[in-house]
Amino acid sequence: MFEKVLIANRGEIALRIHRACRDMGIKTVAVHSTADANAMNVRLADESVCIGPPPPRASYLNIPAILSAATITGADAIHPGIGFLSENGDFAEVVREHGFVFVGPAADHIRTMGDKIRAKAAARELGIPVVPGSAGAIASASEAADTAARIGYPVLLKAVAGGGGRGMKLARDDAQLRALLPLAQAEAAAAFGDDSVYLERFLDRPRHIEVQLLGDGNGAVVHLGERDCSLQRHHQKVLEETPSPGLDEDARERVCAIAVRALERLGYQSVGTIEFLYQDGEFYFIEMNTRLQVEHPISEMLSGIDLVREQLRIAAGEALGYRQSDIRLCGHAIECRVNAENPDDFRPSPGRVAEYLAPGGPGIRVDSALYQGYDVPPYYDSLVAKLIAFGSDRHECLMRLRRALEEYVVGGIDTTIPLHQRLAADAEFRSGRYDIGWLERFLAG
Amino acid sequence: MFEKVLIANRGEIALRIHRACRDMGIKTVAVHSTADANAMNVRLADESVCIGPPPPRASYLNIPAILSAATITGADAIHPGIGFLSENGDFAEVVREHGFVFVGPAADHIRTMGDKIRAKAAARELGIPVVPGSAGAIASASEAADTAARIGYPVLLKAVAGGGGRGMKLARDDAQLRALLPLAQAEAAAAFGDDSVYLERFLDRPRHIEVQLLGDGNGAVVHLGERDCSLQRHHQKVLEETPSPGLDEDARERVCAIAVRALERLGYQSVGTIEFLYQDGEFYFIEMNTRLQVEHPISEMLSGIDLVREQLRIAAGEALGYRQSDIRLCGHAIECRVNAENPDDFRPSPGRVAEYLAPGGPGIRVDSALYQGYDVPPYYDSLVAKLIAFGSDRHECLMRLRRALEEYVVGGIDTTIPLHQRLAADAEFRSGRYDIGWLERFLAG
Amino acid sequence: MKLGGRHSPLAPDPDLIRSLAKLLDETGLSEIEWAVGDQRIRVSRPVPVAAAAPVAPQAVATPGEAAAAPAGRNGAGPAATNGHEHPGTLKAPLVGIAYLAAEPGQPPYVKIGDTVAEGQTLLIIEAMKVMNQIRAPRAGRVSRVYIGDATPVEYGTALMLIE
Amino acid sequence: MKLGGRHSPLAPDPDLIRSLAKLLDETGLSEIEWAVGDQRIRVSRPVPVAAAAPVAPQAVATPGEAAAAPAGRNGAGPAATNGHEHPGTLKAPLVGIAYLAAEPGQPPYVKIGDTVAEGQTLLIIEAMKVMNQIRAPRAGRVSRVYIGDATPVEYGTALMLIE
Repeated sequence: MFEKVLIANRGEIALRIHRACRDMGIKTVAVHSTADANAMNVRLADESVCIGPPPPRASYLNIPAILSAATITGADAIHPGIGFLSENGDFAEVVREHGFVFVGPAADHIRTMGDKIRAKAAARELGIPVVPGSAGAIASASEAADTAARIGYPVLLKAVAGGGGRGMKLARDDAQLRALLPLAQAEAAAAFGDDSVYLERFLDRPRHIEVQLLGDGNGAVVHLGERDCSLQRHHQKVLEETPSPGLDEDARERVCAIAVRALERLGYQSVGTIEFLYQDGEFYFIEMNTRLQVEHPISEMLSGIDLVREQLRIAAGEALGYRQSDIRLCGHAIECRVNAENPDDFRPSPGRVAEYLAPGGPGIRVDSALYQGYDVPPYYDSLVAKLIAFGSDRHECLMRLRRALEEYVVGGIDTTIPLHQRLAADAEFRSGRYDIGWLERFLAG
Repeated sequence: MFEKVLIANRGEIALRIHRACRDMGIKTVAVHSTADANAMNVRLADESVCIGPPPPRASYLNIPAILSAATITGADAIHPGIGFLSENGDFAEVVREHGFVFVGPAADHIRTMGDKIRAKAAARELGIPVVPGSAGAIASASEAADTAARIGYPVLLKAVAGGGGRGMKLARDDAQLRALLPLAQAEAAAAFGDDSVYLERFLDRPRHIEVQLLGDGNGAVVHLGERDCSLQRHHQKVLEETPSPGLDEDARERVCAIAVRALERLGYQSVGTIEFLYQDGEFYFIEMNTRLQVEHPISEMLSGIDLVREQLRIAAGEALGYRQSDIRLCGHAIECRVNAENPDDFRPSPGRVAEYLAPGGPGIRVDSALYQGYDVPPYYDSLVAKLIAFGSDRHECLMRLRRALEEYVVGGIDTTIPLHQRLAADAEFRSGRYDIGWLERFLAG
Repeated sequence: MKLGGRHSPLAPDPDLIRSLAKLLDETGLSEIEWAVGDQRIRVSRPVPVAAAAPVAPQAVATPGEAAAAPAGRNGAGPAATNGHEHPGTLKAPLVGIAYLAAEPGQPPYVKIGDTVAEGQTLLIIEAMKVMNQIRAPRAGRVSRVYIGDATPVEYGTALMLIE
Repeated sequence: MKLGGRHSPLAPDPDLIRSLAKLLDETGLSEIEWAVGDQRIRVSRPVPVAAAAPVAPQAVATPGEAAAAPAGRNGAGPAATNGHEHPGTLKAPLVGIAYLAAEPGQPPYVKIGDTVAEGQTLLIIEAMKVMNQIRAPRAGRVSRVYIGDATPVEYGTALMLIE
């Protein structure tokens, strides 16, 4: 096992990785920008190196500085955390070229899954269902109608060359489709200089379901069940839970089996997640994350498996050492992402934490780098704490969550704790009947 | 279930009970002395009533004030917590006479187990082994020698009329016994005016093993395994763990079965603990605690059962609703009692908490009413926090414990965190080979 | 005492209180109230009616209720809770329901402006079905009655001001 | 930068540092050191050699290292870490190993007392096998060398003082 791991990240995830290292008796090196000199992970690390000024490009994305820090501290391995360089295949490669272990999968796997088009093609090859659509550009209205009849309405017309909603049209039947096709083509031409459009089934109320996976690169792949991350605002996850209240046992087994089989075929070596949209009993590939995820703790709560430790063990070349049948997922867990933001208008709220008191007691875990007197810097993303509640069932979990949210004190800055308090008290959320549009409707209502 | 529970206690245990109530949707009433007006449980409670000045006799032991507080707030039930009135049978009775539910067992059970002599007699009747000894006073040297031969050396000569070590003599063989008997009789006569002495087997290196029990008063009794509380200083528990590293599966099943059978015969209705000395494969009754115990969280970690909730449910007349075979104890848990004391000489250290940062992350639970800026009052016992670590095995638990102790910051007052850090790093403690004398030898060494 | 409803988990800042207390001294005001967002703080100090001009500190022992005084550096006395610090403040010596009259419909034992003799019954606190007569610790004039009839009181609740 | 060994989880108290800094101003001292138990704090401020008497604040831009200055209210600049605040302080612009000489055994590029021209090489920082020449941002005299030869440096480490 490694003697010393450099953690190339900041905030709560840097602290999370530090904790996993210390739990394994591994020394840690914190690298940090000047803005994070007083961060908790820096204070707790065995060694620390300031690698640049606050802008991420000059520090947390500064590959030469990170490699130099690893050199002068004599680290064995570099853990990229989440965000920043964690999905940069070139970084993985250069880390390895410099003789360090990169705590993550093969660079090629990172690159493939980081490219939307290659990832979708790879998913198809790996037997993962994707959203049905036309094979390529639609040549005529009758071809569009035939394709739509095959994949089923409603369908979405999308520009081949573009993204971001330009040239995108929703058709609910044949008549609408025929009327909208020329409009979509004209918009696509205007926006991207190419009038090619293609067709895709439109999912109007899907859930976001993802499967947590571990592979050791020697054929062993297991899953830790699914997570439901449907509560999103502007495509950002806000609250996650496992198991999903929207899946039955059959659907759960089906999606986990699909995901495990795909990683077996890929020979994947690290932790990873495959994300799906789920509607009407069917799963459709969104993307694969070739790294740890923010919401990983809820899977840890159910499985008792420390995912960061497993990631380090796998990176050190160890075999998983257990099979799917050895893993017992029990109970229910929910994570609230606490952001330093105004809970009503979501304006970021950096500044000094005047009061800090984390909740405790049974079934409550807090992953946060906050402390009283800490200055939340304005340069980075606003996630400052993850409150994780565990219970033997969803009801117990929700009750503990609500109680912990009552206890949680973060003074001096705005946080999204009040939003989570509203969610935890909401009857519809508590019923578990929500899709990826639900939270935005809840906030608008 | 109750609408509103009055918590007749203070500190971390009052907060613990508050949390269980809130997790069940029950409103809480905090009663407090003037010294505890800013305590966390008072701040978090739905309602609070100041019941008197700091001395416990005038506040936390002030039965009329507590009952008046229950009356003016309209509480349904009173939870006595740990210490104070929790083992006062008269309090249990008067609470019930005033129409409130007492969250605890029958007053008679409290009274019986609170009286050392009656408790030992009750234990015998309930089939619990007690330390073997003479039936009563020893009449002659030959009777002493016969008895000692029967129960086995070493034996302890003890004054029938007294306690506190006066007239107590340890004999390792027949010759010593015959020589010491007249000395013991003379000392007993001098100290207590009665020269009667009796014989008891002496245990020179026992472990303290206790079994956590729940009974619903309708025949259902289950155990949550044993706890090893051998790490003691001046008969005060310092660190507890479960399962005991000193028991094999056979011994564990044996002692749990003895304890369950005893409570079944007693018709016991609440949570409770039977404490044993364990040496050379045999268990001997020490006492029964007819209340929650400080170290209850480690049993919660292994079982996933919230003991305070069960206590409330049973008090409300509910049946257990599960059997022993439904309970699955897995993993390993250790609790460190963090006292506001100098870690070297154990002088109490009340005062203002200048810095406070509790550890977090996987497998760590903190039960504490501390916060930055809180004044630890000098009037009460010095327990200010319980750090509980859980792991899938003892090694993982110990690693997490050590890491969490590294993270834990309590500034402004002395605490016993440094002692726990020393313990967590000690090879002999980590080996699990310790008895109730071990910690004092460790501290002396 | 807080009764009913949910709470704010934020503790008052003792330094803020101290500085507001100093401002009270300095300005001769009897009360400062300040609110930001959903937080609010108020400090007040009763100004003796007979002495509106600044007076030298009076060395008056708190009458008959020494136990209620903040005890030691950690004692957060009930006075801190309700802001009544005057030495003539009569505080509840026990928890219960305070009644200002002997029976419903009867006139109160005393009213504002009454002169009372030492030992005179001022009100009753019912605790555990027992009616406890609360007597004047010394002679004086009733200048404030802080509670209504049939009010639940906790230990240390300010009841009346006797000057 | 901390290298090796275990740490204390206690962060320095910024208010303490500020008040000690004020005391430095007030008293004209150049250094205060204070220890209690196993905690120790030291603050120092270089007193310009040519101006021992109090001088008006100088409006000198930090030369060639604007990025190293504390950025915004949350920016804990490296200067805060090592206490070297003089505007003539040359700070490491990258992480690596600092060498004072071109090769082992060679004389150093500069030594204390040397006068240097703008753009003159002062030392080398090796990062990723590349030798980066660190040049004088302006002409002046080398009055301090803060690091030894072959020292690991982090971003913002004070290297030399050029006056």
